[in-house]
Amino acid sequence: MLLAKVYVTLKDSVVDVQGETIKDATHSMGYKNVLDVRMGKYFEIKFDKRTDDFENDIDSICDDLLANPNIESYRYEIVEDN
Amino acid sequence: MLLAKVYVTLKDSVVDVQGETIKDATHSMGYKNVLDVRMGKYFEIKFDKRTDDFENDIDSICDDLLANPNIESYRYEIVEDN
Amino acid sequence: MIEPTPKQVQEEKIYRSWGLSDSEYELISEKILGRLPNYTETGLFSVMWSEHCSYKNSKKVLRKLPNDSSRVLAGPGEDAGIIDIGDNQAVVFKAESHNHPSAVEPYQGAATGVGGIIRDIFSMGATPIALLNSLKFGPIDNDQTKHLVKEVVAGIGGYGNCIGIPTIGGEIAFEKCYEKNPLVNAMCIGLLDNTQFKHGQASGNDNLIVYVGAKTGRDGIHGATFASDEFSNKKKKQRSAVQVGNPFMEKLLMDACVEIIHEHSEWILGVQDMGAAGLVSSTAEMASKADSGLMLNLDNVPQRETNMSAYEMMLSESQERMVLCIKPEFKKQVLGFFESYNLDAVVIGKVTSDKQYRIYHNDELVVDIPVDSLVEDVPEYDHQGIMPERIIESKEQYIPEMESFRDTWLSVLSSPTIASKAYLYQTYDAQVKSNTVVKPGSDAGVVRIRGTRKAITSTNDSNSRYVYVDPYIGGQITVLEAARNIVSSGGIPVGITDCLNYGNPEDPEIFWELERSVQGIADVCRKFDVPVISGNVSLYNEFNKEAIYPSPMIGMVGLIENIDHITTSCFKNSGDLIYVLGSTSSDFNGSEIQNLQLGKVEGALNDIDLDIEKKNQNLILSAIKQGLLKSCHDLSEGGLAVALSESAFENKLGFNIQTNISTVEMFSETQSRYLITVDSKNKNQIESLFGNNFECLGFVTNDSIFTVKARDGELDLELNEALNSWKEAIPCLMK
Amino acid sequence: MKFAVIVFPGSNCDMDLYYAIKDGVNEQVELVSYKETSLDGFDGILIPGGFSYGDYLRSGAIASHAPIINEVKRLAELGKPVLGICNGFQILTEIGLLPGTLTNNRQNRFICEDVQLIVENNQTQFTSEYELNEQITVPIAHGEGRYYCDDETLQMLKDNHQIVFKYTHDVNGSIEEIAGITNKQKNVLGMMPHPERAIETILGSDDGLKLFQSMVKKQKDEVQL
Ligand SMILES: Nc1ncnc2c1ncn2[C@@H]1O[C@H](COP(=O)(O)OP(=O)(O)O)[C@@H](O)[C@H]1O
Ligand SMILES: [Mg+2]
Repeated sequence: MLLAKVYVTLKDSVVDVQGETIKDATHSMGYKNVLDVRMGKYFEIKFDKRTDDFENDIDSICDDLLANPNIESYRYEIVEDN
Repeated sequence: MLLAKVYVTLKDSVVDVQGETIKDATHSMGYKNVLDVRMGKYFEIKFDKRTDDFENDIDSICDDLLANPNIESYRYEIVEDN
Repeated sequence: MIEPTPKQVQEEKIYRSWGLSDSEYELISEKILGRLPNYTETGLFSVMWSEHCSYKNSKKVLRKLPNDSSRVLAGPGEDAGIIDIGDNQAVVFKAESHNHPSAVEPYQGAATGVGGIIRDIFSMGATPIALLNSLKFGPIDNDQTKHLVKEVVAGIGGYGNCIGIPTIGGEIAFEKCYEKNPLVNAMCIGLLDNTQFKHGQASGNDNLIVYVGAKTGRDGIHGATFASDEFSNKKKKQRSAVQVGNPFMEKLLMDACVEIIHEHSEWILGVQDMGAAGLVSSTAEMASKADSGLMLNLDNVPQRETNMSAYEMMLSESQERMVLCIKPEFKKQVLGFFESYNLDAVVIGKVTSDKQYRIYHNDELVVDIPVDSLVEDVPEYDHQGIMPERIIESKEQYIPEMESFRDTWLSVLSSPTIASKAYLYQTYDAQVKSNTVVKPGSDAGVVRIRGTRKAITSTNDSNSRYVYVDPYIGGQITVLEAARNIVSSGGIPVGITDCLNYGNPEDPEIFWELERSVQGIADVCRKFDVPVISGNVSLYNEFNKEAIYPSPMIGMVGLIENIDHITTSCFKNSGDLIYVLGSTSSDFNGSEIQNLQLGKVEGALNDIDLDIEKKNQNLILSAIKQGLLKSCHDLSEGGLAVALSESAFENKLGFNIQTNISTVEMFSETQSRYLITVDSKNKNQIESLFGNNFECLGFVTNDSIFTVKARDGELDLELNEALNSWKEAIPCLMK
Repeated sequence: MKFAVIVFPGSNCDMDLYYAIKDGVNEQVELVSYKETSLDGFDGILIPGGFSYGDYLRSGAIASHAPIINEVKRLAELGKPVLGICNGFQILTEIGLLPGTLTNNRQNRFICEDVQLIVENNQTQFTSEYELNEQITVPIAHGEGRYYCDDETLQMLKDNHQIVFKYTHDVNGSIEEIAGITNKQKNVLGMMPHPERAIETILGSDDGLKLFQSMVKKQKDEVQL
């Protein structure tokens, strides 16, 4: 079995409305040294086995499903998982 | 500056509605070798500087804010970021 | 990046890629400024002179529309129009299109469309009370369209639900021509509790300009600055100019603006939202309206990104931002007020008396032009229309083929245009604020006005098929259909906002469609004394030179004088008599059944007798006021067959009718008709009121069966089977 | 009886609740800002629906750190009635006054519709005016209303009769169709459906009225004792 760990983050130029609100919350909780919070998504995808076009497949899943290419970018790691 | 990368994931015992929806979508896209998808959150938090109780602070931010201990667990890494 | 010099802007014709023509550029440099505009100035002209901001291609056509009535307190020109509803109360409403942003990024495009139209309403000091929307997509037969539908609907709900304004109505249609160019029109209605409203004006020397709300980023700037890398590698690009909505911040902004205008009106002179072309459009318009000049210092503008140029800051379309003009002596109070809402508020400039528009950035004067040159000096274009070849002027009607009455009935019900849209609109909160009396699903949504006996009813309507086959009559029908929906729910039409969605107006055939359909709209508005008090034009809706159907959308608002008059379309009790008011003839051109059978619509439409239309509207309203109607439903797409079915579904009641109408005519779309039910004890009363222009069809039953005896055929249909066809069609397609 | 409606940034059903009390049961009611630190003088606390802090991060998560929360907890411990509706319910679980969590609807989208509820327990101060097993019509409007808890918690909810409202069918994927629960002491109620939107027949239903009447009755009875 294979495990893909996918990280989807907003592009830097896109306003992160959730991150900003969370940052404000950390300040009101007293953590004044928080400078910035960015919030993204994290996926763990288990695959049965490596296919011929494996990385290509993951790219398509990310492009078409997990990330919104208009505003997000993604990266991933693949680990063996047995 | 310091960067904390925080990963919040659903506990294994909790059904992941969004993960399941995505899994179904990967199947209908033809990726039949996807066995499971779990969706979590990923945060990048920038801190001004290391405080006395730094790890403790991050733990509290995670426990009290970023993760819901009823259903989620978290882990993090800290990297220097200059 | 080093900015091109004025000379370079001229020589390399940089202005062209921003949409300015050579002659417009010459007009600016030679006649208006007497010098070459610099890069930033050229940018300001290019957005302010765009169709979106200036209406340079449509102004002449828009003048056809009447914008006055005894109820109008403010017409086009303000952020939104205002209609007096008595008792020192008024409603403010406007619709806005967000077609292109939604095509590029459906969720955020739709969400920010809703956010933008809400700002237009509360910037007048009105409390938003309802949202509506009109959506058009291609047929749901491919993943891309499914994705578009899902994301647009989610974006609309995501914004409206979060900010807490009920979505009370709308429409969704599917047509091939919208496949690559979906239409997303959103409308907001607000209530002004005191007819004293705030103009969007910046007047009085030395008064201050205050910026409130979200920080400015490079959002929505589609200029030449990074256009090249934008379209090179679409998926992997690291920059994005997509605007992202923040309904949470807008809620704070809304509450704060409404409160400051109401409670501290003495502090402020004007309020304006930053919409398209952000800072430049809002401030230039405020100054121009007040015959003032303006000085802005961009170094004070809250910025989200580093190293932004003056051009970028002035043109940014970052969301959730407002501009106020305030009296200097209240500066502390105003800034403190917004701080209590956790909103950024800073002074970014002041009003001057010399009618110049001056911008400083990094201590340099980067813009110095007459305010009016941006707003008033835009050339107006007069296009000549040519009738498109496809328009068949023959009024000969298409006659449907019908093998099985029953199968036709069911397939019309499951056609996406007709089928229930509940699966989609159920994701909108229709009830928040606890004033919604009629939710989506009837003819028009209704919200009551708390503390009074009054209610407001509203609908969004457009039938672009009719406009496509016959722009003039199609335009008329769009208004009439909206009016029938309002009347059916118990309201008197009091005003209209519109979104005029068309293709490229420089194409003479498209211009003809625009001109003729607006003429049709205007003629009906005059006849019925319903003014158009606000609106929006969206042109260039094309993909690969294929234009959309001409698609004027009418957002109509009606006043219900007494909540007892509120009427819905569903049958109420078995035994009630069913009538159709108005006579039925063969009207199949442009109809649902023509489209279903031919795969296209064609042929001219029959003329509409506006006197009969008016008379029938009055009859319905008078019957409602006398308490005679148990239900009322206007007849539109799919004709009597569809109206009967829809009225039966909600309470799962059947009907048993016998009629002189033929089986095909059950699907005819003759105008000016209503389906009503009446308690049998009121038979004589309703018949004497209606005179001779009605047919008593039969009665409502509780046996869940549709029984129809038409002139040339019969039908016995289980309600549940019909209901399934109608209700499951859209969810099934979306799977 | 004097009620407080707590207003968080982003609350949007605060006025609905306000009118439900003022016009529905003719009692005193005040809006109280999340910034306040005292609820002295109030006999009942109402946490309204909406999207506190935009529901960003997780619904109810950020609101649970507001200054007023300690005071809400204190009053709950004193036995004062606390009612959280929709986002209010989510906040009550986030601050630990109620067990379990509200997660994404099974359908993974927002749903606004009228639903049927069964009154599972009419022996609480929120439901005494209802019949046991009475079926009532109340609207829902939520995207994250699927109630989840672990087996142990579920057993505890059942053993203590803490499940107060259930849906008549599977509306959003909630465990055992749970729509509303109380704490062990039964003075804190959280529910996803909106009783405050169902207090006038013109709006579709007045089945929610009895909930507020129950609260008022309990308090009047106590005052008499
Ligand atoms: N996008 C939408 N948002 C909200 N309500 C909608 C939407 N689309 C359709 N509806 C509702 O569905 C019902 C039927 O719509 P439609 O068939 O267009 O009505 P009509 O033909 O009477 O104009 C109306 O109550 C309308 O408000
Ligand atoms: Mg209608």
